[in-house]
Amino acid sequence: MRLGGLRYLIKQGWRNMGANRLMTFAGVGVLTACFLITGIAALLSMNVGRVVDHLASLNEIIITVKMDVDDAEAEGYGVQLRALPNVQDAEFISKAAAFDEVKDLLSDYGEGLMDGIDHIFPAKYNVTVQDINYIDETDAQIRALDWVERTYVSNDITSIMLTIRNAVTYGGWGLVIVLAVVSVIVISNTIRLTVFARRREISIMKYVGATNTFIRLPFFVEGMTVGIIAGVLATGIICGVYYLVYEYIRSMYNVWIMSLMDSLIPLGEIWYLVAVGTILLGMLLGGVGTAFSVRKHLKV
Amino acid sequence: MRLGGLRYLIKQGWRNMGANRLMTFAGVGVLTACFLITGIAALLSMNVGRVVDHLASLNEIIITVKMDVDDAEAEGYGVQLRALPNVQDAEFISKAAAFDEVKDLLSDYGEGLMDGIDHIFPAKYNVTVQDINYIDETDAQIRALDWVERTYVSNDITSIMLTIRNAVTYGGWGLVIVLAVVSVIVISNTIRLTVFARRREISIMKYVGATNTFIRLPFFVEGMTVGIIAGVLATGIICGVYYLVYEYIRSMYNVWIMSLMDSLIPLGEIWYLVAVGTILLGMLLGGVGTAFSVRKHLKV
Amino acid sequence: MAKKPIIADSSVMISLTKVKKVYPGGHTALDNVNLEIRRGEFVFVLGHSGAGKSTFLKLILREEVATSGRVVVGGRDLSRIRQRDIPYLRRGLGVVFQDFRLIPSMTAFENVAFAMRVTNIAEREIKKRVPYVLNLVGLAGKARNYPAELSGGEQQRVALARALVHSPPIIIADEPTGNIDPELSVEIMELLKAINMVGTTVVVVTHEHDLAQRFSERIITIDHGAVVADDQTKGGGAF
Amino acid sequence: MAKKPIIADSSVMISLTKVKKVYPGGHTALDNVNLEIRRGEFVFVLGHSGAGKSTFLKLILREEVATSGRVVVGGRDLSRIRQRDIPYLRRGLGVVFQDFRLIPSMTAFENVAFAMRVTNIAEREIKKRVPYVLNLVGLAGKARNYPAELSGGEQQRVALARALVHSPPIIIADEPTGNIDPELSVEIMELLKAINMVGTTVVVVTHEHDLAQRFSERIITIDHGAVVADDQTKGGGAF
Ligand SMILES: Nc1ncnc2c1ncn2[C@@H]1O[C@H](COP(=O)(O)OP(=O)(O)OP(=O)(O)O)[C@@H](O)[C@H]1O
Ligand SMILES: Nc1ncnc2c1ncn2[C@@H]1O[C@H](COP(=O)(O)OP(=O)(O)OP(=O)(O)O)[C@@H](O)[C@H]1O
Ligand SMILES: [Mg+2]
Ligand SMILES: [Mg+2]
Repeated sequence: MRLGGLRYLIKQGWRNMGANRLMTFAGVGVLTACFLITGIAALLSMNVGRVVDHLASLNEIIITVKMDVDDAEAEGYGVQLRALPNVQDAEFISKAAAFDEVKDLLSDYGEGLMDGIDHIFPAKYNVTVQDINYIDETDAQIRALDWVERTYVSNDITSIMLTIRNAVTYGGWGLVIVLAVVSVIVISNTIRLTVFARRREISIMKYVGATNTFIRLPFFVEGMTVGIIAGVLATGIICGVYYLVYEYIRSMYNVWIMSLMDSLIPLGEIWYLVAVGTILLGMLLGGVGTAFSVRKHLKV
Repeated sequence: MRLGGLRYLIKQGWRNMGANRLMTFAGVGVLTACFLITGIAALLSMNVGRVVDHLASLNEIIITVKMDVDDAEAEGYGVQLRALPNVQDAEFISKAAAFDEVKDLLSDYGEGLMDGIDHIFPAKYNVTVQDINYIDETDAQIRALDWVERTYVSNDITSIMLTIRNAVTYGGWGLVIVLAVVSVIVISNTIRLTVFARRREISIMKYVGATNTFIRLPFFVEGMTVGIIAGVLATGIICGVYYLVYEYIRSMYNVWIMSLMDSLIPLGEIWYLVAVGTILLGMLLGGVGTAFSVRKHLKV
Repeated sequence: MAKKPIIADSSVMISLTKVKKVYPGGHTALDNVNLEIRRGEFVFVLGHSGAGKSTFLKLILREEVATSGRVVVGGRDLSRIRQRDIPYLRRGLGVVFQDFRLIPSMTAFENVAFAMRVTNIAEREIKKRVPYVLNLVGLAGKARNYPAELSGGEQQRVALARALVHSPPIIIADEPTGNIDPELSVEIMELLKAINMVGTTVVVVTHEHDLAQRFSERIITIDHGAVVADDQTKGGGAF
Repeated sequence: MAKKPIIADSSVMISLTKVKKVYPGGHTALDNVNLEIRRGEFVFVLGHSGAGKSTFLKLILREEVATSGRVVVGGRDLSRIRQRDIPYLRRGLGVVFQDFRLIPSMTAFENVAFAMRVTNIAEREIKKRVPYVLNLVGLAGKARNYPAELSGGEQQRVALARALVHSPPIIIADEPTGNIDPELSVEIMELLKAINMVGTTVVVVTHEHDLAQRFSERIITIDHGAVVADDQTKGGGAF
């Protein structure tokens, strides 16, 4: 095909968008809406996943060191713990510190309660793990160490966290997939309708001797342009809303929130993912989808 | 209008659905998809809201009774507590029970630790509130009672719960509203496209002397039928998915889950809400929406 | 509910006074047209392609609105008619459109029946009348075909059947024989003539001089948007 | 890339052998049609409404496929032609459709230009040729109007201009004067005759006997799907 011909077909695609304003508007609207829904669901899911991961990582294995091991020796064993595969960090708590902990805990019950019993408290380690799914295995490895008296894993919290994490991972991404599928159905229905409304025009072109490629190219250009516009719009709206929500949460000034902020994903890290994702998908769905649904009207 | 004429117009609406199968399919598909998205978001939001409410309601005010009040007298004061406006329940813990609690707590640290100090533990009340938003007011009222030594409210947990609850309430329902608006846009775009594809037909009817009502009624019937079908489909899918998820969660047999189950809304309580909501909305959107968008093609 | 058609039983059925029609874009299709068509007349409108013949019919139908001047149909001033009265005006006018305007999703039968349905006639009546009219125009065997399955002439005859079906006081036909062979054309014109004999006003646009000469009592010639000739009592010799 | 039109320069341009066409639904539109049209002929096809004239043209265009028998156009057997070669076949055929088939979203100019664009002709060439052809059919002033803004006859002439624009070896016209007044019809037929003189094969479907008698060297008459007459060397007296 000559270059001039190609230029004509591309221009034709754009001219059609103006001539079929209702369809252009409908196409952009539907695509943008679907991108919004799916994009927001994905971002939500990613963030909740990160927050839950963060909370889960706070879950600890508490180790009591045998009474006959002195603080200096016990602190040295930290190297062994940190060398274990799934261990994130191991915080040492000396005998004296452990005593203070309990004393604090019981301070409500009156002064003098704990006098003279400081020698009975063992040293401890608070161990955080990398992957909470393998906390039981890590626990077993720690218990095998000869200087360890016993270990505690809060099973309730572990299972809560695991349940929430799994719910978020499967549920959240499941929702994203369902929304994506629904979006594709809605989008392809819309495209088929817009092409359907112009089926006569398509068939006339065939009768005048136009090849399938010649007819399809302007539709392809048109669909791709609609897709790009929708992608840009969706990126703008998603990023705008995300930024506002992010800033709102940050403005709430709350200890708990502050610790959450670290797990929330800042806009700077994801805006280009959103942009590339929606715009590429827009081009693909719009361009290929349209060119494809023209096909069934070409058989004349 | 004669009854026969009305019957004809209704039949005509149904016949059109067959003749315009692509549009019927597109309409049902888009409506169903939108109902699914919005319905699932609403149910999710309702359930998370209920769960968080439930968890929040577990948040307690712990009261230490003055040491000089004996157990019998202290237990009697429960009536005062339960009479307070925001108090849900007040659980009495006698001096002996309070001692046992602490003993349990410290059992790791070796036997005999607590011997001879049972007299130093005061009796306690665990008070749960109806509305966590007013927990501070309730705390103040309790502290004003003369037999109360002091009270503890876990501020961290309270604020976490309040934050989550607000996030779920505003965020969740905000999402539902956004999805609903998006759905209405997508639906009305689709309807406008299906009507647009038949604009010539509509204008020809006008040239033959058909009144606006006469032209619109079959479209109205068609739109309403599409809406009802979409409503029924969406209800079926939503309820089916909901039932499966509900049963799956129940099958997980976990203490924590079991306590959650009480706050999850069983299918029996909501299926008719879903059904009435989607089907009514379907009739409204489909019927009125279609009849309305026919209007702009009637001005000939 | 069943409103009467708006066409009053006046002696002047169609009257145009100083009518001018300028299309958006600036083309003047009709200019200073003055015309009266009386009840029971059989009028031919002749003119070159683009002379303004269809525009004249579109004004009568209120498909287009005159830029200036008065168009009165059946005693009704169309510049003053309310939007919701237009359907009732059109029910009094049986029209064959130059581009047929058949509803593609309806069979020939349904296309004709539809014109009766809008006037709220009983189904029993429709079931009798439509096949009769289709038979009149020679389409008895094509009742169940869709427009896309009909030849050009057959589509034109469906349009004619639709115009005749509810026996309107005025029949307007834009090139009703444009796609039909001469023998059939004569038959169709004789049919219109017979309908005219029982009191119906008939206006036919055509470019077939021969037909016009043979059947008409009055030939109006339009050229470049103006009435250049209006010959009464010409022809009519066929009867 | 620019493939040559498929029409070979054979001496027999169109040949039908024992062609039968039965439409879905059972109507037999053509039955046992045998016909040969040679290069440079000017052929009229006459017949009653519904006789099968348009069906005959649709078979040549491969818009419809013969139920049985052989249709050969420019040396190509249309029952064997590949789907993707059909556009190249159609580029060799300039067609005026009975229902015009103008693209409603394009102006008159664009509708005509489109037929050149599909054959990949340079824009400069198009800018020269299209106004020339529009002028030939008397539409110089209507280039920028959309089909909905044209009269019936004007639409028909746009369709004719489109068929003529890329000087195809075969021109096929279905009722090209159905919406045009007699004077203009004669002009149009003279135009076609002139084009025929320089070697183009022309097939015209019409129901206007007079025109056929005046311009044709050969009149094929179809009745009820069969060729009932094929009169060579008749007429042609106009030149
Ligand atoms: N797609 C179709 N399906 C069924 N029947 C059809 C179809 N197309 C045409 N026919 C029938 O085939 C017959 C021949 O049609 P055709 O269009 O060839 O007639 P024609 O000779 O061109 O008539 P006219 O002069 O009225 O245009 C007609 O009776 C018509 O009803
Ligand atoms: N909607 C429109 N916008 C602009 N110009 C128009 C419109 N409709 C018609 N015209 C122009 O007005 C003139 C008269 O058109 P009209 O349809 O009345 O002609 P006509 O006499 O019916 O011709 P024909 O015999 O070819 O049908 C034509 O030149 C046409 O191009
Ligand atoms: Mg006209
Ligand atoms: Mg034909």
